[in-house]
Amino acid sequence: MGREETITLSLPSSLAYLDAVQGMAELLACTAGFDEEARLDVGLAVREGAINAIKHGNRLDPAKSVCIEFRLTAGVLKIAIRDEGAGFEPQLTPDPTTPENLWRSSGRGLLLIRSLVNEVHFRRHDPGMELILIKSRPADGQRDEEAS
Amino acid sequence: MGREETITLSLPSSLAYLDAVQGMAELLACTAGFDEEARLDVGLAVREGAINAIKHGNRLDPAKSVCIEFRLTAGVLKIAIRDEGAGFEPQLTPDPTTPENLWRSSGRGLLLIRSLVNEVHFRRHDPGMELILIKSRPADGQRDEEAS
Amino acid sequence: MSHQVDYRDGIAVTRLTGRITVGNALDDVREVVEEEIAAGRLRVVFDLGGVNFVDSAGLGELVACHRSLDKLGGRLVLAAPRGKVRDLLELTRIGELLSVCATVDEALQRIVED
Amino acid sequence: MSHQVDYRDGIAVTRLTGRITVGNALDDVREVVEEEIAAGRLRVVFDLGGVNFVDSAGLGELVACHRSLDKLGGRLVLAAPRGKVRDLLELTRIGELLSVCATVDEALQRIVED
Ligand SMILES: Nc1ncnc2c1ncn2[C@@H]1O[C@H](COP(=O)(O)OP(=O)(O)O)[C@@H](O)[C@H]1O
Ligand SMILES: Nc1ncnc2c1ncn2[C@@H]1O[C@H](COP(=O)(O)OP(=O)(O)O)[C@@H](O)[C@H]1O
Repeated sequence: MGREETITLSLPSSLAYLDAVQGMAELLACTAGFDEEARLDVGLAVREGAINAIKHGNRLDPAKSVCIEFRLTAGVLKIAIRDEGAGFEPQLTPDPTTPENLWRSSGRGLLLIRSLVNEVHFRRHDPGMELILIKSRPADGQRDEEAS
Repeated sequence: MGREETITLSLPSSLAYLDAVQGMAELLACTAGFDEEARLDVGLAVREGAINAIKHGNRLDPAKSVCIEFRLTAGVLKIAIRDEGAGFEPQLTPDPTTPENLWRSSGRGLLLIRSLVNEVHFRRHDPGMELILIKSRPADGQRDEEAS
Repeated sequence: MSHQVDYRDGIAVTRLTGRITVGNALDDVREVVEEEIAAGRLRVVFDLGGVNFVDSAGLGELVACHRSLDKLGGRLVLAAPRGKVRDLLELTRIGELLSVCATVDEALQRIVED
Repeated sequence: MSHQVDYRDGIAVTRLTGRITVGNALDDVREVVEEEIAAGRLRVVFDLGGVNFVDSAGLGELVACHRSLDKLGGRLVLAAPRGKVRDLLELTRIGELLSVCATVDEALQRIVED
């Protein structure tokens, strides 16, 4: 896998496909040579990104779709998750770990995502929000502890 | 799942993604409510279809892609596998079960596919071959024995 | 997800098994606590030893269960989380809101002491 | 896929485990037979008891192995295929080309008898 190869997945805005999306992410992380732990991390991060795209972005509108692009190069997996929603400002989302917010039953998705991959980028489109996740294999890139 | 919902997967022509493709097909068959055996059948059928599209259709040209469309409706999973190759005439492929052909190390993919799903259709495009697989849940549609 | 309730010293110890993720699993978890509340039992232990996966919605549901019990003067204690589940409880600091114990016995002791 | 060779009465019984599918697994299977041929042992039993999955390329490789041995006057016998693997050997009629036995013992008996 010298060149970059792109696998694209497009799905309707239904939470029914989450397990399939997560599984696909894990399988591609496996193809990219990631170890078991990194695979599960990628799977959960993509799951959380897809939940947000389906729920907050497309508001469960089945006519709107979510597009997930997996780009594989040696040692790095780049995943872009894009919805057709109004977008949001990530820095304005509340910190779920403050004493008041700890009692809330939601608001932890982005925290999980940030902890599971090496880099997270946000890009606003018109319309649509794009979340870009970058996961490197520890052996090839920086070590996990340094990155997070 | 009253309406038809379509999940689309597009990938470069590399056999490296076969396990991921097969896994995705199994996961979507699971989402569609198919039992364990039907799930594995769908996974293997899609795997074989993808191998053909990658190898015979796109001749492993990484610039060409394979597109797999999964359409889910209650009790039925329709899968279209499309390549960018020159296409072929399915009825002209040799029967792999004749005494002479039994000795050949290839030529069994279509036989497997036909035995694993309820219906197989072929459509020639310009360019590209499209293979359409239809798998019904025994409870909802005809029974497996009747269909094959 | 599946669950099984055992009573030990009048405290409901519910062993959760499988995945606690967005969807039906969350309703199941919720029902366990609602039944306990309906029966007037406000101290609940969730044995997470058989849970291999949670997502943010699953974590949120655990917090919601704790909130329901807390409002009525009750309490939820989590026991025996493994691997990633334990990591995520720490990452999200949910472990500072409700008690997380290494074993069910410890959880029972903790809930009785308070 | 992994494999392990045991010799019984001078016959190589190779236990294959995992998936025999397009890719490295096929090279592994091929090498087993090539090594036997290089060592002058032309009767081979593949114990498929641990194989949970084959695709058309895997089935083709089994035929290719049989062909290589047959050309030299040798023989491949398959033993203990399970579930879908057994079904596919039947569907493709590969079971009429090379012998398929329910157990390794039967396979050894069959290969000695011929
Ligand atoms: N794709 C998206 N489109 C619009 N808003 C989003 C999107 N993703 C996240 N958000 C916003 O960010 C907030 C925090 O998201 P998250 O941390 O995943 O927690 P939760 O989804 O549980 O609320 C969400 O409540 C939502 O307002
Ligand atoms: N997508 C495709 N494009 C072009 N030719 C194809 C395609 N799929 C199958 N074929 C042709 O049909 C033949 C039989 O296919 P198959 O039964 O799958 O066996 P195998 O792939 O092992 O040859 C192939 O050898 C090839 O010539």
